[in-house]
Amino acid sequence: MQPQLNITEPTRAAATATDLKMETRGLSVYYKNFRAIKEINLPVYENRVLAIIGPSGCGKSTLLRALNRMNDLVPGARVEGEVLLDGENIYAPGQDVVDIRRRVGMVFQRPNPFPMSVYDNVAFGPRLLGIRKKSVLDEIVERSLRAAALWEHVQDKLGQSGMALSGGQQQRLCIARAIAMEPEVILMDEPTSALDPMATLTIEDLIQRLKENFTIVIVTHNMQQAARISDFTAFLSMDEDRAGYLVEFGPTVEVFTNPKEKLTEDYITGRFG
Amino acid sequence: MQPQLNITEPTRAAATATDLKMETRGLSVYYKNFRAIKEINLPVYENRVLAIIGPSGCGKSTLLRALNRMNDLVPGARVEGEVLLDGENIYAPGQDVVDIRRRVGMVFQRPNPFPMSVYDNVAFGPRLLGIRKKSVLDEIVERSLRAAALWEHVQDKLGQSGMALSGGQQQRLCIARAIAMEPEVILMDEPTSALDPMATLTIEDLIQRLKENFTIVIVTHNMQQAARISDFTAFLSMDEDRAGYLVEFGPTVEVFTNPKEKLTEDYITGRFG
Amino acid sequence: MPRTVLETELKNLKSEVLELGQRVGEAMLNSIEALKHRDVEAARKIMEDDKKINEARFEIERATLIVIATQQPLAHDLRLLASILDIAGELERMGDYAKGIAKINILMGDKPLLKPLIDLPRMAEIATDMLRQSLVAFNNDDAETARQIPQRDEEVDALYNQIYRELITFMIQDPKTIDQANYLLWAAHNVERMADRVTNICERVIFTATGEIVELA
Amino acid sequence: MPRTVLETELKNLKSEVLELGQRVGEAMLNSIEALKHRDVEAARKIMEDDKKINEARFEIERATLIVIATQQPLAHDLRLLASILDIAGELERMGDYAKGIAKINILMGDKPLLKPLIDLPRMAEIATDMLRQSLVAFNNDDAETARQIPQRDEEVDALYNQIYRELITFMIQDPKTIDQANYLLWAAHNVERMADRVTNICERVIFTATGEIVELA
Amino acid sequence: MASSSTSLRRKLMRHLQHGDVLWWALLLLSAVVVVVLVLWIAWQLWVQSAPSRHAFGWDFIWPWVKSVWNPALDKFQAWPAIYGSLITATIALVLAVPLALGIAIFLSELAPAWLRAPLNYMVEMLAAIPSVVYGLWGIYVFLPLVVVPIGKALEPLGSVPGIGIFFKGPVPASGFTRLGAALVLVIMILPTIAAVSRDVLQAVPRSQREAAMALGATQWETVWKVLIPYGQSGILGAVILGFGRAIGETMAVTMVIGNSAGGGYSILKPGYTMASIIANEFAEAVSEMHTSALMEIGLVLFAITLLLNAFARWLVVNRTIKRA
Amino acid sequence: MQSIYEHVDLQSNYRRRKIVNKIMLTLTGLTVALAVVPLVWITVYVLLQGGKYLNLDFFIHLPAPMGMTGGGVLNAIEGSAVMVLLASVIAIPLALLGAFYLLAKPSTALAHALRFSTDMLAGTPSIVIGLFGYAVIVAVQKHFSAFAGGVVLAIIMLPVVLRSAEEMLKLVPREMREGALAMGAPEWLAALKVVLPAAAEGIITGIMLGIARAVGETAPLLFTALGNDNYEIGKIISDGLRYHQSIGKIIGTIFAQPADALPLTLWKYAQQPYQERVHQAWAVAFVLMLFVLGLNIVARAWMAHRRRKLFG
Ligand SMILES: Nc1ncnc2c1ncn2[C@@H]1O[C@H](COP(=O)(O)OP(=O)(O)OP(=O)(O)O)[C@@H](O)[C@H]1O
Ligand SMILES: Nc1ncnc2c1ncn2[C@@H]1O[C@H](COP(=O)(O)OP(=O)(O)OP(=O)(O)O)[C@@H](O)[C@H]1O
Ligand SMILES: [Mg+2]
Ligand SMILES: [Mg+2]
Ligand SMILES: O=P([O-])([O-])[O-]
Repeated sequence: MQPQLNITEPTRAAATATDLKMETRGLSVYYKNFRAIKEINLPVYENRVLAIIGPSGCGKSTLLRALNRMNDLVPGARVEGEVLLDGENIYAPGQDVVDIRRRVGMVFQRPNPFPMSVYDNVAFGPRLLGIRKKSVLDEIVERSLRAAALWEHVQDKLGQSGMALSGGQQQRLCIARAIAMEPEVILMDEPTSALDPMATLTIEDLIQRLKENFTIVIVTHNMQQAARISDFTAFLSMDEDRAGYLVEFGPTVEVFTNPKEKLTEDYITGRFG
Repeated sequence: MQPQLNITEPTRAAATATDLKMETRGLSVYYKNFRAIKEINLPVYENRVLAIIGPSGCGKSTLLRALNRMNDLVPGARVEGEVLLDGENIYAPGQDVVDIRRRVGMVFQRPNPFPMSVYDNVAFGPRLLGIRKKSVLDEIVERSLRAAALWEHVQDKLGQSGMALSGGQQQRLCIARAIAMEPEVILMDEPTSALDPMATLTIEDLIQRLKENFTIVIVTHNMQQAARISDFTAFLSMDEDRAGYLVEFGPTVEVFTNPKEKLTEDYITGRFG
Repeated sequence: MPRTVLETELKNLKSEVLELGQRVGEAMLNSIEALKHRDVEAARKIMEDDKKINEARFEIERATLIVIATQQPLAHDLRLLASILDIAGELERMGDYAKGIAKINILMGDKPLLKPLIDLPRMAEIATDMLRQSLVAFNNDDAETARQIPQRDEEVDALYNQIYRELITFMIQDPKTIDQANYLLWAAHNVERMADRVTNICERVIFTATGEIVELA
Repeated sequence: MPRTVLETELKNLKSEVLELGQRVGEAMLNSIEALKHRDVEAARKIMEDDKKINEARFEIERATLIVIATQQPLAHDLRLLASILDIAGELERMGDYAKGIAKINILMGDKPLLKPLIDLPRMAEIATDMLRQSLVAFNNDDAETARQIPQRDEEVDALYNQIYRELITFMIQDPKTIDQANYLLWAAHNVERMADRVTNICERVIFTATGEIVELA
Repeated sequence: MASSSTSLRRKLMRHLQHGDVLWWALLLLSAVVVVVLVLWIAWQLWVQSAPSRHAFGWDFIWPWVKSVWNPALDKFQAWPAIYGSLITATIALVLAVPLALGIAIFLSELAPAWLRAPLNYMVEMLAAIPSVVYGLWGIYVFLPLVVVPIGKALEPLGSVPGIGIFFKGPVPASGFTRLGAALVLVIMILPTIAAVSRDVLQAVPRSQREAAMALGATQWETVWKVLIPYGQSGILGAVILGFGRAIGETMAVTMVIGNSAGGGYSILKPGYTMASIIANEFAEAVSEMHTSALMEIGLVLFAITLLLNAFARWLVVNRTIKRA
Repeated sequence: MQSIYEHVDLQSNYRRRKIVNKIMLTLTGLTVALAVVPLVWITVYVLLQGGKYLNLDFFIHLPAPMGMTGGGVLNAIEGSAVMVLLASVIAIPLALLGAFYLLAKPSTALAHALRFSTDMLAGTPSIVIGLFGYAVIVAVQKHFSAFAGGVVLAIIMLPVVLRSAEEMLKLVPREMREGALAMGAPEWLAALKVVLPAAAEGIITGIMLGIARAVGETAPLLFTALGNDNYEIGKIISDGLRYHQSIGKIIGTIFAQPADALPLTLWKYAQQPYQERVHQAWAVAFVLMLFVLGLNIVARAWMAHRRRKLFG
């Protein structure tokens, strides 16, 4: 008899996941002639948190940035294979990269608020999209800041510089900024690694709340964090050519308590990496 | 009936600690007019690991640096009270600060090898002390590197720059450099916070081994780390004037499983900080 | 105050424990009820249901371990989680006692009872009520109450001794009853053990709340 | 390969478990030996020693929880620690059975035995050997062996049934023996329960090694 | 909300993205312009100096003892000017570097907080004072009050065999001498070297300082054995920068060096530097050959700049690679 | 473990080290004293001496004929202003765009060439830049001009502004630019709206330093702007208006004439045998120094202001 796996939230969520929001098919990314990741097939389920873990340099960031074509910005970077967003290949000719980046937002390792007021930070994206009406912008800003659990802290100082906030608040501002674009997926590359433990917990809380409305893909070095906040986990490693490949993918609780691959086990138990 | 506390190494060690290596008595440190820590009475037991924890800015580093008079370097810093090293007040007039720093070594947050060869890094201190003989230096270097669990990795590249090592190795080099002075106490200020999880584990291992020969005081932000590696824990917090004071001191397992103070409990469970 | 994830997990786990306790209490009362009415069908059902209790306990255990390993709880949180682990174990054992009584019911075949059961149901009621109380104390992190509960174990012990003497008397008077009397003795023993287990739960509650390890027995 | 601290802790914990198992096995054999020779002094000693077993179990439990909370183990390490928690609990319960037998010895007063004990010691030996084997399997992370061990439970059950029938016969033949026969029945029951508990340990060993949850009973 | 008129906005965004073509073109253009500018300067100097180069070849810069610089004869040999540049710059450097290092150490390590800010400010101000101001001050204050007495004190060295030729007196009463130029240069390059060295020392991570201190090093040992070695390439860079400044400095030197072609090797005599001879003669150059010769001096100065820069770059690259 | 230091005489060693320490630290202090003396001397002397000869005429009149008393340096003030303005207009955009290029493509061959060229420009003696200006403008146009002076000053400003701008832009976290791009902003918008404001205070400081440098330059103007005692913009404009010239034509005239500049005037006056002129040279020195000082103070104040606004 196999009891139901576990009663924690993430597993429950994993057990009921059905809709595929994104998917990579045979995805390889090259920097010039160096293949950073090879033939990755990875599903991203809707309204779930997917954690990507793996040793340094295995291509986690590369994979993540392939999901909203941020790699386009790197000279010499080249993509093979497909990345489907709602079934459509975002690398297909004729795809609008601006629109893709609107739909797949991104939050970075170090909080990077723009050097402008809190309000302008959040309104940056909507303004790009041509929204000029003050009332509409006001609404978007408030809604996004609320969603990022920051509204109470900043409602009285919307005009203040975004860089005057604390580290954790800055990161939430960046999340609010991403949310303001109404993305469908939010990519996060080690979003808490520059934060102190307390701020980290706040962001983790926030991520749990965000998945109600968004699909989240997060790269993290912190195994416990991945185990805490994600529903699914993908473990990447490097082959002899230092190309990253997908070793294991599965519901987080499975991967962390009973991984199928020896390599995964060694990595998550800290025996290699 | 109170069962013996615990079978893990640290507790056993705590239970048998007897010799006082250092002690602060009514120690306050001022920066100009700002009192950073106030009236701290803290024992440091010989051949034990003492962890200092507390919220950011509560004066952990200040306290640590008061133990080898590193605060002397800060303009405007002033010390009240006593710090006893083997019963003698290191702040007494006539005390030789250079000698105190030899006896109380220090390892910093970010690995800071000098930009010279591995050998010269370790030989730096002994040379200051006037040792010039190659054979003696050779012996010190080897012994120190062995003690820092680095000898096997670097014995073939002693001439190579210390900055060419990996982060964790650099930190161990810094530990070797400190050991070469044959200190009695080693102070460490968040020695792993700039390292990746793997390197962190290596350093933690090392600390466990070092306490056989040295007394160790370590500041850390990572509660689990303190719980893992220390025999005693001191928890500092700030009062209304932002002066740091000692909230609780005790054997680590006691402090982490059953703290006496509500404040300690809130802090270590992540409810405040 | 952050740590809402941990808080939520703890709340969930606590309510899972309460639910498990609820179920175990019911299993115990039902098994005695079934015995009272020699209802073998009901007994089978109880034995069947015990699997669910075991599963629930496994679930709690795994979830708890994962919370410990990932949320890095310390102090009160850690003590609470340790207690949850332990209490879930105790509850499962209590479930086993209920199952044991159901099994006795089945083993006794279709023989009618020697006499109507009165003391045994009374005992089970007290034990179950103690369990309920201890879980309330657990839920409220209430060491004071937890200290009181085990005192009621005396009532249970008294009833047990009474039953014991009565059944031995039966056996001596009529060796044909030895079989059944022995079975009933088992059943009473099981109920008595259950009350003992409640004491353990109370100890855990005190440990959680205060960090003290006391022996209440 | 770093993690030597975790490795050391795990090794320590494992050997603490083995030591506890050793002690429990001895307690069981001793309690039967004492019963066999109606040695009340020895029985008292065993009851006294059970406290140490309880303490050792508490120690293991606390140490394990701290390792889990601070070393952040996952996968095999976490399963192993979970199993240690559980096995320590099982061992403590086995210790209770030994203690129970010692208590019976004392309660039986100074009456001589109805008959020399033969099957009961045999049963205890088998159960203790099963325990030993299961702990070896635990130590070697050996799921294969763990799967075999519970099969020997049949021998134990057979012996128990034999003892049961024999004692019931005694009781029926001579109601004066009811008291003692009942006590001996308890003792046999305790040994049988011990063997059952070994099965649980084996299940844990399999879980640790493979991550599978199986029911061997 | 945002989805109502998405297609229109998409068009807008695409339009904005197309601004990038213009943007990249601008960036590329400006980069190219700067590079071409430097090449153009080199090319102009090369072309403009052609007559002189063809006429004199390497003789132009050869260290002839009896060099001729005679516009009337249209014969030009630049050695005296080159010598003047080298000797003034070298003396300036030898004197300025230890002083500058001392200042840098004091500013970054020793100065009490209240003194640090004003001293820093002063160093920065002085680096910014226009060189003509130094020249003016040099002529009317520094030469008579400082250089002349020092020169007089050095005159006796003129009879020491070997080094005597460098100290042949007598010192002119005006003080217009190579020594005067060198000493003014000391003051002028001092803030440059000191400021850069101070920045270099301050850029040494605090952790290096603390590491040394925690090992029981004294303050001086920390500076000497850790900070300066750590910043050595930066400090060497500062020295090179100072040397470049000294070689290329025009106005102040022109105003105090006396502008005369004679003087042999003595530092107590007036002379020329490469820069000062251009400043002094170019506007009045009559013949094409004269202009061309001055252009060739410009070319030499440019070549020296090129070498110094290449050296500095090599130094940086080499050090970074070694350290990594 | 046997101590290595057992047989080392630590005490006498400590004593020796402490003495060395004292001596060397004292020496450092002395160097500062030695250096500060002449530096203070210059400043104070120039300010005192120059202040003495300063008056209103100095700012509003053209120079009096040689040997006469009175007159001012209006021509030089206007010439400096015109040429520095032209230099800024040319150099600042070029420098900023170059810096952005370096930021965007830090390791292309062109980037390396650009960096090296910038260093070359910064290191090339200004007199050589003057030669270049003469060769490509004056010699071609066959007359000296404010235009030629402005261009050479631009070449001198260019590396100062470009290098400080590059440093400042590099300090802006990479994530900031990527953050904007990740939202679908085009490169130019990310650069101008996000990166540039983040680096603004440093860049503006760099620009001010560049201007200060250009204002004080003499050598390159010697044979480009040459000098012009009668340079008077007011007159050029009123003349232009009188003859109904177009604005373009007027501006052309302003730049086509030879012009004077403050340092140029100083250099000329300093060497003239007339006391009056030498006094005016001191006054010019005073003005130049004050300008440099003022610009530095403004630059610092500006930096502090921006920092407060941005970083709270
Ligand atoms: N722009 C680039 N040009 C060339 N190689 C690159 C580039 N970016 C990354 N790489 C290489 O690609 C590989 C994967 O890099 P990536 O940053 O994706 O790793 P990662 O898993 O995110 O590592 P980390 O955990 O250190 O962030 C590495 O070997 C890296 O050196
Ligand atoms: N050199 C200094 N001058 C003035 N105040 C200082 C100085 N160093 C530290 N402080 C102040 O003293 C207090 C304690 O600082 P300290 O660095 O000891 O804290 P900490 O506990 O180590 O913090 P963290 O966890 O951030 O390292 C803080 O309020 C800090 O601002
Ligand atoms: Mg990465
Ligand atoms: Mg600190
Ligand atoms: O489950 P028991 O320990 O009472 O046999």
